Amino acid sequence: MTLYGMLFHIISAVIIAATAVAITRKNLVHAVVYLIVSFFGTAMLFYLFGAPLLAALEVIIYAGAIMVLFLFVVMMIRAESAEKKVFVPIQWIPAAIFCLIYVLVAAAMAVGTPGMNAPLKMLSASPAQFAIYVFKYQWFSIEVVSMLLLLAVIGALNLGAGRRAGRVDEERRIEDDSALQ
Amino acid sequence: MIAPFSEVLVVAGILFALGAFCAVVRRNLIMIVLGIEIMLNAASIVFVGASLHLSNLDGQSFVLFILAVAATEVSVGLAIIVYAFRRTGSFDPGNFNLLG
Amino acid sequence: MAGSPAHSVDLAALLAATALPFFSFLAIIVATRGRPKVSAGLSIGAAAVCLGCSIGLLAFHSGLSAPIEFSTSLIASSGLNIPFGFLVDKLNLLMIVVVSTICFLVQVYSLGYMAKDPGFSRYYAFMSLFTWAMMSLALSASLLQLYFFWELVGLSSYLLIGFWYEKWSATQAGKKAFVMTRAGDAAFFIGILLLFIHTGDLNIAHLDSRSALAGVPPSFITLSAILIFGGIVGKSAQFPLLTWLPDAMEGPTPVSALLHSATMVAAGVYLFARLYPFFSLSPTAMSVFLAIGTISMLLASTMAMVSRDIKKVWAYSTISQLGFMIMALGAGGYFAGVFHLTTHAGFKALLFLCSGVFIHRFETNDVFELGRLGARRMLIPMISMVLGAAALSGLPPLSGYFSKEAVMGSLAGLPDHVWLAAGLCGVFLTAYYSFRLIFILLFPRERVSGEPEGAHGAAHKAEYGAMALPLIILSTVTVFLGFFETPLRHFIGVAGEVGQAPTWPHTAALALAVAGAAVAWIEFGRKGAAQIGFVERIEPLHRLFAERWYIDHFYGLLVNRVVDRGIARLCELNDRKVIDGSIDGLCEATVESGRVVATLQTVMVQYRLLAIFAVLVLLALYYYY
Amino acid sequence: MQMEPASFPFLSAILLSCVVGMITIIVIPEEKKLLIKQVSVFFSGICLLLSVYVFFAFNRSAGGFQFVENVNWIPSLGISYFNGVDGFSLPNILLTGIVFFTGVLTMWELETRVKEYFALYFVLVAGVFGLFMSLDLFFIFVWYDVSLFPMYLLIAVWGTTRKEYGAMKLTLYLLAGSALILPAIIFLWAKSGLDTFSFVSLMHPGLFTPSVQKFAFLLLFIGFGILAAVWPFHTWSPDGHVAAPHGVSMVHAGVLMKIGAFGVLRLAIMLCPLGWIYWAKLMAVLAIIGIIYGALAGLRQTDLKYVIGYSSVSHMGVVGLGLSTVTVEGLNGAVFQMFAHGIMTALFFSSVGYIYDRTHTKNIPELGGLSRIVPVASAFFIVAALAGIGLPGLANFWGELVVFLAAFKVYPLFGVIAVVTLVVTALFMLRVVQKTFYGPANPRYAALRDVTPWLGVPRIILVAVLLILGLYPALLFNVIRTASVPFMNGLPR
Repeated sequence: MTLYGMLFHIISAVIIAATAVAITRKNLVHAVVYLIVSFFGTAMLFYLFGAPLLAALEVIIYAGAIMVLFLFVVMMIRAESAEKKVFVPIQWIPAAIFCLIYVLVAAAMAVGTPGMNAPLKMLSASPAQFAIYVFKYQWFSIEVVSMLLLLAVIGALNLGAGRRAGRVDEERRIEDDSALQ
Repeated sequence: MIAPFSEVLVVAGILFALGAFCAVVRRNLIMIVLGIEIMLNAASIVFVGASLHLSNLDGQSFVLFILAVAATEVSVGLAIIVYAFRRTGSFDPGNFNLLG
Repeated sequence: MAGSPAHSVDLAALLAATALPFFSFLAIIVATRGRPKVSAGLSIGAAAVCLGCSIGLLAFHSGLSAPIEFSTSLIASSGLNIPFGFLVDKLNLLMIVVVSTICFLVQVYSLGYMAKDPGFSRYYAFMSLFTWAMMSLALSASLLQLYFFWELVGLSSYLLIGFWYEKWSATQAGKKAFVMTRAGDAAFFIGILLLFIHTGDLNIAHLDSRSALAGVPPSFITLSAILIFGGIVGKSAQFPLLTWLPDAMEGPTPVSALLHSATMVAAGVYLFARLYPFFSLSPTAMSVFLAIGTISMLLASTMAMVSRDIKKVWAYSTISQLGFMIMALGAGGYFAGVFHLTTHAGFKALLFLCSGVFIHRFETNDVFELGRLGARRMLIPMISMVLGAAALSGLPPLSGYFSKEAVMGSLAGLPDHVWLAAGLCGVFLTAYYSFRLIFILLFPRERVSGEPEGAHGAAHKAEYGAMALPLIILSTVTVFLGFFETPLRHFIGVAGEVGQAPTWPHTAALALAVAGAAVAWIEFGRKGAAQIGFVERIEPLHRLFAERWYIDHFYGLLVNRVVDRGIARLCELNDRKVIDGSIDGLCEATVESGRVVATLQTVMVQYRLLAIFAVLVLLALYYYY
Repeated sequence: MQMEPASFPFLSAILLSCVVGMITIIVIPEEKKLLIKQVSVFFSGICLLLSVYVFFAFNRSAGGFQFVENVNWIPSLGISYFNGVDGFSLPNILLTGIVFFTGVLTMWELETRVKEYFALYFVLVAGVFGLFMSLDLFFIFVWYDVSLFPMYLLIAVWGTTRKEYGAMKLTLYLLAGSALILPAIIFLWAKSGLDTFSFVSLMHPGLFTPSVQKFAFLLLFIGFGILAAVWPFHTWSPDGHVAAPHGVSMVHAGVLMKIGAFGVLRLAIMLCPLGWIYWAKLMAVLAIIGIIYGALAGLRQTDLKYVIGYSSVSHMGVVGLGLSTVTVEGLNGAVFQMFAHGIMTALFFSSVGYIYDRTHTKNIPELGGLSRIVPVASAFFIVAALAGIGLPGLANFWGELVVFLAAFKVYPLFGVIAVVTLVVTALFMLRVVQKTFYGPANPRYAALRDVTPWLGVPRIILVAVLLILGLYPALLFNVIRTASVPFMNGLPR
């Protein structure tokens, strides 16, 4: 096993462990923080796989922006102890069974497929190369994604605009409806 | 020489399963979104690994899009959660079973 | 048998006699409902034409040797070829004269009786309908045609019984009459159809000449004869379908006189006589008829003995006299039956019309009440009534005496003397109940009250006149008809049938009739009599007779409990619960299953996620293997 | 089979006058109710006149299909616009014409949504006419559905008692029927191998094997039998009758149920004669159960329209019995009975309609004594009841007579049962008449006015038809015979 190989296994273990801890936390702030660890690990994995730009973006966007957004939301609306019970048996037991099957099947398929077991070579795509590739071959998708982001901004703004005078009645009506449920 | 691609797939598979488990099991809207993020992340790992495996930059460009979509999804999703919380005071997805 | 060549004069007369009343019916219904006088004029005019034609035909064909037949084929269907037309022979010449005479007289009488009724026009319309149907029935050439008019006669009976439709009991009686005769008619209809299927010919002349019956097994003839007799049982109110006739007295009295004593109920007997050669092919059937006639005769006589309702007494007596006729025919006395039919039509119509005068005058049906109110002061009806009752009892020299002697003669010809004994018993009972009624009317126990006769206004007098005239005519007929026995016998042309029978039954019948009258005198007539009959002293017997042997109870039970609340309810429940229930259940199940599937879409989001994930996993698993 | 092309398309003219009438009604503004009614009467009058003309112009000695019009429509599938009448369909076309006209007149006093009512009514009748005259299986199916859908709206919008339930039940039942008919038609089309939907081409004996005929017959019999209220599938009919407005009840009971019987005759029996012979016993059993059952269930009803509805079940059982005998008389009697029953029920519902419009109730205990107040209106109902009893002198007698005669030949026991049921029928009809019209007058209705001559016109027409056919049945039998005799002679035995 090479150094890089060892590095891969260590990082993978860290990611999985951090994720596993994160999804079992009752406290949402803890969960988010553990997840940041997991995402840092992922960024390292990306670097290892020769994608330095993506590693940087992972740290900036995922571990930075998105997770911070989560933290903001969690802290802003004090949703730390929303759940009475973290795991409800009727939900987690079947979910666990299916997840286990999934992992086993995925592992079996991955290992069983020929050509998968050759170790990966070290290669790297510099940010410049990557950028040239993207804007040469994927420019249209980039435009589409930019539109998506724009729409997301509008949607989020619209949702976050909060209560206005004209909406009160409608909201009250919906509340009443949900109270009936 | 790093690890074989199959191991990358297994790691990503475990991560994906954890994300799915989180999304299905935790009775908290924020955790559901978090679970989705974990799943997206697992998918990104596979893409980058495959890009290396096949020496093709398409995989990496997909990760770029995944990042964008994840960002979008989180921003809108969290906005909805906040909105829903204001309306009902709850994060329990069991309270949001009224279709339409 | 080929009929005599048709004469156009005959045909015209026959058409006039049958079609005119129908047109008068239509005209009254459509046009002249608002003008009672015109309606009555139309109807009576039609009846008069009928009478004229009938008498003309009778006179013209008094020496008729073979039946005359006019028929056209009314093709009902390709395989069904039924002649419709007229068959004229001696029997129905006599019958149409009887029918049209009584029709005419009763319609004249009704001018008085119905004068103040709001439904005057309607009454005459129905009367015309009846005249049409009855005349056509009597002249029918085929059995199916006869059935056709048979039912129409039943319809007019229904309409006329329920004439005062605001009276619930009248409508009830009309319905009962229709349904009960219908029950008999169902058998009749089945009999006709059976006969048609096996012989392919419903021509009455062919049936009577037995030419159509070659090769038909005797058991089959017996079966169809008995089935056809079912119609007679219904129409002539014989046992076991006899209870509708007394109820039918709810109708106006002239209707009772015309339909329910003289003509319509006699149609059953007429049919018997009409198909007499056919019926007599089957001795078994004949003995069944004899038995039914006897049973009806005795049952009805006992019922008449206890009734206080003047019309019901005569109704029971009608049943019993019809029983006599059927007995006579069943015993082989063709002429006796027909002759008794003729005389009975006269004197029974007379009795009803007399009762009608009383009822019109005093507005009650109760015999004792009528006597108390002074019925005996009305001379013409009272005398006529006594004459009629005497004729009914079979006292000489009235018409009833002769016909009853003829009946006894034919009964005496039977090897078994049980029938004769029953007949004699009936003679005694008849005399008893007739004179019981007469004596009650004549010698009321309480003081006679009410104003004397002649104290009513001019209008009343005109009405009375219209009513009295038919009474006088019928009384005359009753007195003299008996003396025409021999010419009639020759006319009907059944020779060599009587004569050898011993004379003692005649004497016995006369003696018993006198005895019956005497018993009635002792119990009701003589001074100081308690006016309580010997039957009324025995309470259970009295109740049995008054309740008509509980026959009505049986039918009530059958219809209400078994049919209405039993089978019909089951059917309805099956409809509502089983068929509709299962269909509705199917619909509910469809909607319910939709709801079940819909819950998959409406529960918590995580279950849906789990479902998606599970399906994907299972797909992967499937793909892997 | 003889075919005589039409010199002038009279049959299409009938259909066309329905369509033109409908379009004219749609064009007229909503407020002009009287004008709409007049236009309806005018166009339905044209239909009536044309159908009467066709009825009398039909060549009785030639027989076969006459007034034939044949236009290729979709040649690749063998679908053509193919019309023609024979002795079986001609009485039904006349019946439809009469009921249509009288039905329009019966609804003369309608005030709500007049325009929509009459427009839908015309669509309904166009479907019925089309079905009776079409000789193309595809078109028969199309017309069937055309006549079905307006029914739902007409009942659900203008109906009375439990109208949504009745309308839904009727529609579902009839759709279930059409779900059986369509596969059967396609099955026959495929099995024939002729690539044509033309009835005349498919009617050749020996075209279908016995097993094909047995199967297709069963499908068609049940499919159309639902519409003819064959016994276990009859419950839609009383509910539907009760719920529908009177004019629609008239068409519904008078004509629509005849479509069922006619469909059984035209498609099931004429296309699959071997299947007919094979299943005849089943038909007879169902029919006889229907006869008894309808009469008995009718005994228990307290709603005037329910009574009539159940009597219809019973009378349609007579039609079924006639069809099941596999004899010429059976067919003759069945078609005659279809006609007579159509006229009779139309008269029934027309009379009930008048009473209901005035008293606003159909509940028998609440009525009573109407004869005193509205003698003429009562008389119409009583005549219909008498016809229902099978009284001689009215048309129904002949239908029943001929059917029973045929039944006696083939199934003596059933014949006896059917005749005995006449007594029960008499009982329940007279009971209804007594409770509704006789007895002391109900003071609540003392102010009612009797039928005016104008409003009486439809009923008078119906009574007159009943009487004419009652006194001269050959008028109709001569027509029916032209179809039944050749058909039975050509029957493979």
